[in-house]
Amino acid sequence: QKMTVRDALTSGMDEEMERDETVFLIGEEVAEYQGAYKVSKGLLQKYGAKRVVDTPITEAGFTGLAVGAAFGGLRPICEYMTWNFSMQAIDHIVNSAGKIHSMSGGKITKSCPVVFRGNNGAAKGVASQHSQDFSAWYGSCPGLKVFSVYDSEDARGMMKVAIRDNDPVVVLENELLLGEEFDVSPEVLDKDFTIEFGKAKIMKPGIDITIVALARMVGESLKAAEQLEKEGISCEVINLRSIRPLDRDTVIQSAMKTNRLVTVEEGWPQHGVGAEICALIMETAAFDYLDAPVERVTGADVPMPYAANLEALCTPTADNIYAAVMRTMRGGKTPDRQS
Amino acid sequence: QKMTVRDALTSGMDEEMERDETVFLIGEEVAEYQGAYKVSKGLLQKYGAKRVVDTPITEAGFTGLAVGAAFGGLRPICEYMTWNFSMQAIDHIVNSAGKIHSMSGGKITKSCPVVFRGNNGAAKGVASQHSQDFSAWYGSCPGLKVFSVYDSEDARGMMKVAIRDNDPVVVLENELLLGEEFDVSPEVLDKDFTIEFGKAKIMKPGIDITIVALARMVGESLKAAEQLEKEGISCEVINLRSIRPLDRDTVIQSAMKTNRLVTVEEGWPQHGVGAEICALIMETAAFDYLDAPVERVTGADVPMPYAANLEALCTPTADNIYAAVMRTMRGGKTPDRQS
Amino acid sequence: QCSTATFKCSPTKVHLCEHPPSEIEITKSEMMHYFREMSRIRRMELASDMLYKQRLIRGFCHLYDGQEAVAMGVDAGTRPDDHLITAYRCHAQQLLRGDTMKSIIAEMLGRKGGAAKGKGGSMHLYLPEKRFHGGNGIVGAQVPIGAGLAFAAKYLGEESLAIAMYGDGAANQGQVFEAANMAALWKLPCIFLCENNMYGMGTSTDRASAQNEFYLRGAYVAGIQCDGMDVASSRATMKYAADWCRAGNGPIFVEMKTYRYHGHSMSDPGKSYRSKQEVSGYRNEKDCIEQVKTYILEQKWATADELKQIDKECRKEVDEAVNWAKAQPEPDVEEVFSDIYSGKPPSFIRATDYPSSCVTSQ
Amino acid sequence: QCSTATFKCSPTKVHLCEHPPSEIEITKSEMMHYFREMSRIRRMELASDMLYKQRLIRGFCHLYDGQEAVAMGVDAGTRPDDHLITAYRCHAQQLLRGDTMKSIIAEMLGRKGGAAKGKGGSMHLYLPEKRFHGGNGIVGAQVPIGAGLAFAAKYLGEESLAIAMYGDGAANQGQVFEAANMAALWKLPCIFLCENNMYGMGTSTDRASAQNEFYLRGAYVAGIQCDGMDVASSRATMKYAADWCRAGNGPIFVEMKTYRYHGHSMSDPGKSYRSKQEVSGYRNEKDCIEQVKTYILEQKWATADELKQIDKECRKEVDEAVNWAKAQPEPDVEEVFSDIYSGKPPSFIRATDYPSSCVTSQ
Ligand SMILES: Cc1ncc(C[n+]2csc(CCOP(=O)(O)OP(=O)(O)O)c2C)c(N)n1
Ligand SMILES: Cc1ncc(C[n+]2csc(CCOP(=O)(O)OP(=O)(O)O)c2C)c(N)n1
Ligand SMILES: [Mg+2]
Ligand SMILES: [Mg+2]
Repeated sequence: QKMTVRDALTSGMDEEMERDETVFLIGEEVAEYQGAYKVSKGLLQKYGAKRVVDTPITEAGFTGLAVGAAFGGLRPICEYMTWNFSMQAIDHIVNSAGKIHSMSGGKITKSCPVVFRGNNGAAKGVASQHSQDFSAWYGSCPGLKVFSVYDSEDARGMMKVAIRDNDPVVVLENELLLGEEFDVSPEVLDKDFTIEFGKAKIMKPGIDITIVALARMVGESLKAAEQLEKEGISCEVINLRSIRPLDRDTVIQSAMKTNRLVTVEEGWPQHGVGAEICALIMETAAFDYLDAPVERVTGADVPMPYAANLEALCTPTADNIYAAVMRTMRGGKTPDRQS
Repeated sequence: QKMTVRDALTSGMDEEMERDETVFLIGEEVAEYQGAYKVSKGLLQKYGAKRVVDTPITEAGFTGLAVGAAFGGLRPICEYMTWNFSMQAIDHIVNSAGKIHSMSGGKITKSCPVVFRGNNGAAKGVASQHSQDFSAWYGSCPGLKVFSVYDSEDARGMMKVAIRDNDPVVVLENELLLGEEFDVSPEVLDKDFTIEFGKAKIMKPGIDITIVALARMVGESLKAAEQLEKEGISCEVINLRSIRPLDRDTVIQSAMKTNRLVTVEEGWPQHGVGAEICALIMETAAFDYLDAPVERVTGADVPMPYAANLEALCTPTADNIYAAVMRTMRGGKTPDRQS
Repeated sequence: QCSTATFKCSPTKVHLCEHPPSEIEITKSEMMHYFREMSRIRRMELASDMLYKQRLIRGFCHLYDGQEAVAMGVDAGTRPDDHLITAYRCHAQQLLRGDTMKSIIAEMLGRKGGAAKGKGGSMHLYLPEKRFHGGNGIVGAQVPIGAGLAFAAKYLGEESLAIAMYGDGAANQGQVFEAANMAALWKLPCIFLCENNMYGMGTSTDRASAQNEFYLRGAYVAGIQCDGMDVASSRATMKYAADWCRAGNGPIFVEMKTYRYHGHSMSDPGKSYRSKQEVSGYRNEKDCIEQVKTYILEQKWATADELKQIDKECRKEVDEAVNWAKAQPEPDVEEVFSDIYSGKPPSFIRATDYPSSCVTSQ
Repeated sequence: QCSTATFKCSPTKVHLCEHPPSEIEITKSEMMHYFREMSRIRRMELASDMLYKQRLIRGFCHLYDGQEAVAMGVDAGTRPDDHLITAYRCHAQQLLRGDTMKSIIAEMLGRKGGAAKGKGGSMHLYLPEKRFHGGNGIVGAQVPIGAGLAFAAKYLGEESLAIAMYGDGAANQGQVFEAANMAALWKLPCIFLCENNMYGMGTSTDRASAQNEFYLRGAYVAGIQCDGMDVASSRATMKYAADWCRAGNGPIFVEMKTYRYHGHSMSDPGKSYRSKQEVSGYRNEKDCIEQVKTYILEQKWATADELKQIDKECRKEVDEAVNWAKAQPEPDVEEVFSDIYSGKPPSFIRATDYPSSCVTSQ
């Protein structure tokens, strides 16, 4: 059976709202408009305005309100039309929600069961203010759990576990993936299907090189892997899924098996997810197994330009991954390595 | 001659305000209170309320206002009592200031000459909401320049170049360093002393191992280096100074010389500055020169607790650096390496 | 020499200030200018609609048709050296402050000759040399920036003021209140101008704002509400507000009631949250360009044919601009690494293909 | 059985609502309770001052002495199941909601037996089981959280409401207005309670707020201003406000005029921005505990000696709590890795000494 990521997100929310009356959805245009990207389609009709709440365009305010509602016994799903706008609310996500369990010495026992979710990263032609990737920022904050959605299985599983969890969870979705269809097994369609925090998924096993990717870049990596397979290079593609906690073991094990690794993310490079993976390899036994240095494929280190040709240059593609894998297969010692 | 970091910051602002009438200071308690940490002491008396402006406690508002004032032809110095509170204003720093030059295709020719500054990272006993280190976050954003202050030379030089620069500059100071005295040369006291963006400083040359540090951790690294020197290990200590742009060359050259490297930062580990340095080494010629994997010393991966003993455990010390250097000197292959 | 007539403005509501004059003198040449400029905007927006449907404009595109009398009133009621800033719905302001249609349309197409070299797109138009500061994609963000422009004008001892335009949806943003507080405390010459087009994206004002008389939202700050579909009213109100600021009274809130004909952005059909009748009602009974036409015809300042001719000229200008823009090349690929900083570029800028990164020897 | 008297409340100012009753009946036992509780707070704060000076309390410490009648009035005028949240100046609320002095002082000392196991310190006290939600170090942040608590109460069909306390400085934060808008739109039972102690840190209200009558700051929301140094007034006002919310009228703004005797925090001597006379004026003429004393003595509900005795008991309680807290050990060092998540801990938590990181097999 096939399901779009959008439907996976919607059904995940729907089933959890059905399961638990304290779950509600709050955000801009989530109700009458059915979601700016139609992710909440039908929920207002099914659950009414009490549980599907359109807000004013006041991210700081409604995020704080969602946190308070959680302290008051509810399980809010707090949608950002896109994560770009979460910068107006980031103080509440990090300081009010993320730190509360620790700050209270665990006294706020239920922690803060809010799911913060929405589209992350670049869409098409929306320019720099609307194209930022927040994986690394939120992923750096202890107290938050951070999921990055690639396919429909991810979407359903993450949504459900995030809603049921008592800690604040950041779910990073991607506009460009919403309409994509993926196969889903009956297991995924189960009402209790969840995905574990802190567990990556090996999307394709391989023996020559490991590609660690997240979000839309998982798809690009699979594309590159397919091409590489034809040329006799067997890639193991890992969908990171959980940025925090990070699945160190899966990455390390894979690197120790393939002895080569490339990371792929669409965010800015500096202090990114790829950097963390490099450091992780550096610091662990995997280092000794490397046959070539790890290479990162990342978004270009510039604010996203609008023009289509420039935009394309700023977003990693299967070609970039292919090239990085090829360089790494050659030991990374090509003359094109920069100082 | 000796000078505290506080006096270095104050004199840097003072001289630039004297030099250029369009420079003004805005922030909470900067005027009548003389600065919450007395960094603006005397400036109100000298320049009057027009140029030293106390604001309401509205970080989003006064940051936006500072950005607008810059567009209108002024050179605001926008102080955050601590950078923790900048989370209420981060949208303006990143989106309104950092991206404007790019978004306008360079049409906003003067870009956005605001200096955003204040205390960054943990002080003593102020708990998690007041102890966050923002080096990695701001350092990840193209369009921003990001300085991290260690000593009085840094403070004066960075403040002056930041104020004179047309791009938005983030200056990360540190409360615990404000009262520390450092030697300053006559050159540093010159009214036109500046520090280059994108240039690190070798604080102490050495041959056996490189320690790359920033902010207060430079001091801890120097302490560790002194101890290690006694034991016959010669450390090269690099003060990163400019987090963005990052001085790749100095780090790479040093690593290629010493063949060993330890990074030290007080921020959270994941997606941190140390991670970026690891990735940088991975990706460049320096990798081939490594005699041991790079190790990171970082803040503990937890929200900062209040209790003195726990707090001490979360903040890297010279001892931690010493231990990391020792492990790295032994090739990093000690049984204590975790997977 | 130049014929002049007196026009009745639509009624205003006021708060802590007097009513703007209920009548206003407008010269023939001024009114003809309004007609032409408003027609230019309308035609440009309709062309943008086409270009979007042809997938030549990408991403977000927020059109201004219906609201022309607001931008026109701002232009007519204030001075060219007054600072102006608005949100993403910014095409009209850019045009009125003097940019060419070619430059604007090329920007929307993401071409080299665009106002921002194709890097900003529809939401990010700027004309800093004419004191138009954009174009901001983040709802509400331009409002404290506007207060900062007023701060700078006052600091520098200029006579100029700042106009910060924002929508009814943006009006709820906390930073509007933070900005208003500072502007009032420091008597900044700032007009906080709310374009109330009745909807945020799809949320009507009564569902988003507990108080949806936006001229009252400054609370302790003076405010005026006027008809934003009538250029005589919007001009008179802006003139009054500008005089208020220039007299040293500090900020003022202005609400202009207006209507957008298109959906919120091109991806919004604009139908689910409002009725067809509502849209056609505005179009047929309140259209701002039709009103200007009526004014002109009543004064016999031009014939219907002459006005049609002007509209034709506007259409021609648009067509030419579109053709020109389409013929413009995309930005050079090296442009991806430029304009990040106004100062010296960093020695290394990473590309998605690592070996293609930009390395500058320092 | 229990003697009761009628007390005149200080005059109030109101906006879009009626005045709270100008007289209030208070029983002897209630008034004696207020005296004891307010004395406990006062004594605890004075002890904290000492502990800070002895460097046993570290970092920031914001004392409540002077403002006791506000917290007392909140407690007396609302119900125990009403949600309460405030800022970092939170010792009194924690005590009144039922935590022990031992727990509070141990927390300030960063000891194991502290309210938050020593992890939060002075600014981060919580008693969730008694619906006190802290304690927040970020100015203004607690206000929309308070609105969220009201949202939850309403959603769950409870009779309870939420009280969000904030300072005159915080009153300018945009998120207060964002919260008020949603609360008014959705008729949330929320009392936005501004403790106007006349200063932010060192900035007086007239330099920070263009409108410093804070009961008016909700603008389109009802508001009451009362004397926050008089517990009769603060109780009566809170009662009125709570009834207002419980009647389904939505939110209400309450401003209580009060005064803090200490500097903003322990690192502020509190002298540069206000005069000695101002401080002593409040202490000598308006002190809230002295007023309660007078009430009691006038009613002959107790003698001066009896009151002294109570105060002594409070002092003793404080001394015992301090001694107990000092004797408490620091938290166990393993605690550094706990309480990050309420769920399963991550398999790896990095320490500053990498090999000492916390590894949990999954
Ligand atoms: C902070 C933020 N939140 C959400 C958005 C998405 N968004 C863009 S425009 C818009 C509606 C704004 O309505 P209004 O202020 O009335 O302006 P109008 O579009 O009607 O001119 C929304 C929700 C955004 N750009 N920024
Ligand atoms: C967002 C933010 N900005 C600045 C601070 C630093 N700060 C802490 S308390 C305070 C003054 C607050 O004054 P007020 O709201 O009147 O409360 P009071 O302390 O008088 O009770 C400031 C500026 C902070 N904690 N959070
Ligand atoms: Mg609108
Ligand atoms: Mg105060």
